[in-house]
Amino acid sequence: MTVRLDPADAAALIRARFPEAVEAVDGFAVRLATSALVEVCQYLRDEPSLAFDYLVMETAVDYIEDDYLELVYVVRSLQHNREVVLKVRTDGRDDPVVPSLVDIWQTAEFQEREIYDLFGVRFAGHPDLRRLFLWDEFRGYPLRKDFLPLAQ
Amino acid sequence: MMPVTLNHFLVLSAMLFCIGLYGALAKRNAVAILMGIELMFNAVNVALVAFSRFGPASTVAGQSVLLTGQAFAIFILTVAAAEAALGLAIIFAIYRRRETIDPDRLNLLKW
Amino acid sequence: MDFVAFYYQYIWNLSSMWGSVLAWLQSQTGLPGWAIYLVFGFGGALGAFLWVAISNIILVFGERRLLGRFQIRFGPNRVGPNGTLQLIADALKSVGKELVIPAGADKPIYVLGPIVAFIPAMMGFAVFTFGPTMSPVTMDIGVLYFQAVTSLTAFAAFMAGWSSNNKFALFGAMRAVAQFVSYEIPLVLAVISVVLVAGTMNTLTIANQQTIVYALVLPIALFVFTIASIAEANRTPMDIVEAESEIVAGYHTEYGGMAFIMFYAAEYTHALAFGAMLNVLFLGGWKLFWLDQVLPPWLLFILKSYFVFFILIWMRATFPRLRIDQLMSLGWKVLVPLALVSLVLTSAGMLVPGLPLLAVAIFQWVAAGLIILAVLSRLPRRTNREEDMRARRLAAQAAMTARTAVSAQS
Amino acid sequence: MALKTEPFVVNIGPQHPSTHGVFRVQLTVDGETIVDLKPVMGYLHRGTEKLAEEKTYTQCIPYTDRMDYLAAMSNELGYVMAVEKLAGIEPPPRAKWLRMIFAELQRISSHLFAAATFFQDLGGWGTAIMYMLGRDREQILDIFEMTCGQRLTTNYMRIGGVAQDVPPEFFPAVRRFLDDMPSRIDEYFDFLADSDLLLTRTKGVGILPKELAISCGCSGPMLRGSGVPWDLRKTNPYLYYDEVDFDVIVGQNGDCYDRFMVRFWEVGQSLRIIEQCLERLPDGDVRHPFSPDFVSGTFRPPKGEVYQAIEGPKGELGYYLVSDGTTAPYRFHVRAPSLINLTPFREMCIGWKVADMIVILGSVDIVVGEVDR
Amino acid sequence: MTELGPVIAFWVLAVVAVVAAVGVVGSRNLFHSAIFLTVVFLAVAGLYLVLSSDFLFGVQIMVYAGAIAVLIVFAVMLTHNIQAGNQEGRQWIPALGLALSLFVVMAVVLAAGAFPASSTMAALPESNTTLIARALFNPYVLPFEIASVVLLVAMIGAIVIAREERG
Repeated sequence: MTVRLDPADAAALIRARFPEAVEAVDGFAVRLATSALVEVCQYLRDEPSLAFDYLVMETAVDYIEDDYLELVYVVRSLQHNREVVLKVRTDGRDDPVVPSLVDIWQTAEFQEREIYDLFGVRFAGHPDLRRLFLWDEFRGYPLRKDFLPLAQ
Repeated sequence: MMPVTLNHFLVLSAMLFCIGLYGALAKRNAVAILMGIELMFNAVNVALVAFSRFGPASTVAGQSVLLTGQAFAIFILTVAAAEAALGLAIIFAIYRRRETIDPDRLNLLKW
Repeated sequence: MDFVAFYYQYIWNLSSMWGSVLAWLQSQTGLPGWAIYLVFGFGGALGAFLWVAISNIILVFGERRLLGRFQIRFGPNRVGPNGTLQLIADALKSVGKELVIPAGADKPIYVLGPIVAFIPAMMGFAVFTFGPTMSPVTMDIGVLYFQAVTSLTAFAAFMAGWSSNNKFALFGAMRAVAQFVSYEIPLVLAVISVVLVAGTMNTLTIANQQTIVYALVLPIALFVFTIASIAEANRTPMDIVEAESEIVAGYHTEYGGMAFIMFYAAEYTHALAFGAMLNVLFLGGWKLFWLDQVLPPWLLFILKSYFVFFILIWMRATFPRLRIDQLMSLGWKVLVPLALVSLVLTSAGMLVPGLPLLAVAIFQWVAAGLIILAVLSRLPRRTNREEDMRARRLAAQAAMTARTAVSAQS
Repeated sequence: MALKTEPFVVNIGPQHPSTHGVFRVQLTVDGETIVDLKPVMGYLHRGTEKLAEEKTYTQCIPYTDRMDYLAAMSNELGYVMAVEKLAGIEPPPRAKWLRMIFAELQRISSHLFAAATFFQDLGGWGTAIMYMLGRDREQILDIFEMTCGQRLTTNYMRIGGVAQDVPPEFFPAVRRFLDDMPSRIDEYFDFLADSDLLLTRTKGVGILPKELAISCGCSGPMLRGSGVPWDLRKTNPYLYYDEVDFDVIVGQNGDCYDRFMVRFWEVGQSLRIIEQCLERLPDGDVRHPFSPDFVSGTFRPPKGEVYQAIEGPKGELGYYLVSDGTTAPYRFHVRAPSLINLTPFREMCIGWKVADMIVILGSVDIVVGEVDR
Repeated sequence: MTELGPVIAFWVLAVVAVVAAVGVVGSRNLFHSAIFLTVVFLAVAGLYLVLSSDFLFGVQIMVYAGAIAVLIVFAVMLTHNIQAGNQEGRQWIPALGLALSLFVVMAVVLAAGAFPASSTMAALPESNTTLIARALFNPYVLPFEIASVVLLVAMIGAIVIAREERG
């Protein structure tokens, strides 16, 4: 049975190593500082007692009211059968940049391209950041809440 | 009707040979040069077969030498096949190394 | 009854009928000899062509129906009685289609492609033996001629492939060149065994000489010839030249309408030609037990050739396709050595004084048995379904238990 | 051909016999050998995630059908489970057992179809196998049809249960299917898995190492084929999977053959599960008493977010839902196994021939409707 | 050779051969050149048939048209992207001069009657194929064996040269 690592416990684990990394914790996820994302993920993957070797899913949510995009990472350890959800908030909604996780989990490659395609989040360090589904000339990011299909 | 004689075949052979010679000498592409050489081989074969068919029948040591020309044509054909295979292999090898098969630019041995 | 017997003798031997017609024609019209010769030649060619055309219709339809049967479905059965008019409907539809020449195509070569495809396959029919004395052309080099002209099909493939300005077509063309040239070697080597035993390259003599069919004398050569001719005729499982799951349709991807029909017909003609050649070389042409005393030989020849074609259809309905490098290594590493073995054994058998045919047969069968034994002993043990499944399950369970232990600790 | 020639780029697709839909692969080949490869997708992108934001929770169910249209039941199951988790609804036991039956039937149908097209990709066009496997799949589709009136896009699962109880003829039909299948599996094993040509074409081809599979987030038969015994039904049981007895199938080498065999044997395991489900199927209601089904316009799950994954036929099918307390999901995201399983596609193909690329793609078993959504 | 059929056949084939040969050297497109070359091979095969040398006819089609021409076309395909054209090199004028003068010399020699202008073909005592076999395996058996060895060596050499280096 996959144990959902309680976000509070996860936050404590991360804080023990990176005191500044955790921004907030709620019942669902641990919110990290954007700057700390890569090293925390690296730590989560490489630390043998954690061994979060499997990135289940990566996606984004557009919180237009509060003027930020939130990236959601569901991370799992196949070895210990544990799961934790990480979140990162972007700085505003105009041209947001988030570090890419491709070097840590290769599965991020397509999913980050998808997020770039549909939300317009740029991933720093992504090897091949192009639109995944839509054609290159497409303007706008359809999954943002302020996207109007006919106004593109 | 004008009969076709040995000379007709020989003139045809000469024409093919000279066209082939021109191709072999003038072309800038190794494959084209090979084609010219094949033309020359064919010309020679035509001449040989014509000789063998129009020549006088005779026997040497009890064996008919009537088809000596054709036997030679077969040898030439064999050699031509070998030459084509080797030549193309060399062309491939050069192309792989040098990305060109222009003999004018294959002057590695010159200095 | 005399009347019936008189006509039956003509039906029995079509060439004598044709000869009588010509003689009658000459006596009636007084045409010069060369004109009669022309009529003779064109008439023979027309006859062969008619046979090919009718055979194509029968074979294509038969293949579609048979494949349907093999695939637990019906096949074409709507147009006409039992679907027999389906092909005519298809042909009419294809004729009505526009011939599109792709932009950037090498036009003259593109147009020539389908024509060149058809000619060599058709030319091979000149040397078939429809009866003890019935052969469109009797040539001393019959077998060599057949191999030579059918080897020209490679040209059609790469003319079409190159000129289409399409990458799939180019793939098909390259594969065609590699495959056709490679498989020519085992094919010819296998034929040489037959030529050695028969002592001639004349197809008529070869067929006539087979008091015992050479299939029984030369099993290895038969095997090699069958496989290689499937590859030469470009039929599944060796149709990598036009493998539809990989390169769409290979060299004729860009052809539609009538041009495509030409390629299609050429493919069937080619396959039929190889089937008929296999019949001539290994199955004795028109010979079939006592039946050749009752039925006209040409009918038996045609039926036997269709039977060989049926085996090709059967193979198609059974095997998936090989990959190009596997196909190449099959040709060079298996078929060529086998053909050489057959050749050496045949020549050795021919050296035995007295009974050379029996000697050849004994040598060949012993060798074939040894080869089969060797292959069987080298084959990896086939997977047993219970074992395979148990292994997979046990591996999973072991790993799963290990994980539970780990997570219990942590 | 071992000749170094000009590498050139070939487009396999978007319209190609073997790309399983409108999927395009940009191949850079040297002769026949693949040097580089770029999957290009989006030709079937319908913006399901955006559409769902405009629909009520119940209206979203048919949209999930149309993603992996070969496994509609599994898609619905994942979605309704996510909504139930969000709203804290517990469906009645009979509904849960029925859901398991249908999910497993759907898995069998999907795997059979995968095997059929896989053999087709190998060039077995003339062979009967597609039609044989199609015959079995047809039985399953008939069962779906008698249950919910639809064969492919079933729209059967509901939030808090299933649409309606199964009809009386359902049980004999499933019984017949369960009785027929084992002997057929044996037959297919001899015909497919033990065929020498299939072994030559697939053994050792397109090897996906364990580490790469994990790093690439592969799931389902892809991951298990590489030797990782990860099956959400075992490791993270939902419904009653922890109460039924079945085995996880894994491969040893991670080649195309192993992926194929994992699917092949999983059919048998699914039959086992269905058997047990039929035995234990209780009587009772098939809907949650407060099922929001017919009042779909007013169903408002509480604010919050949820990630719920099930083991679909293609792999881990996850739904990430964000609710803002209105009738429509604020964010609707699908973790599509087909898309994510394509991540290592490039690494698997490089160095192999064009023909192998087709086989590898067939062994990944994508459905473009799910890749593009 | 005085009968109508063979004479017509000779002239048709000769014209085809020469025109196609000119096409080989004259065509701008290397692929067309290769196709023209095949036509030359086929026409020459036809000429062999006119000379009633059936065996050579078969061998010519099989070896030249079926193998050598195919190899050449294959080479053209594989090396296409670099050398699309079929241009003349720098020395085309001297080459033309040399070829022309050689032809003139040969024509003069022929016109001077170096060979008897015989129009009768020798009668064959038995079939052409049998005769060739006798010629190859009796007086010319040594050259025949040497030719076989040459072929073998060429095959091995070609494989070695064209093989891709590993590692």
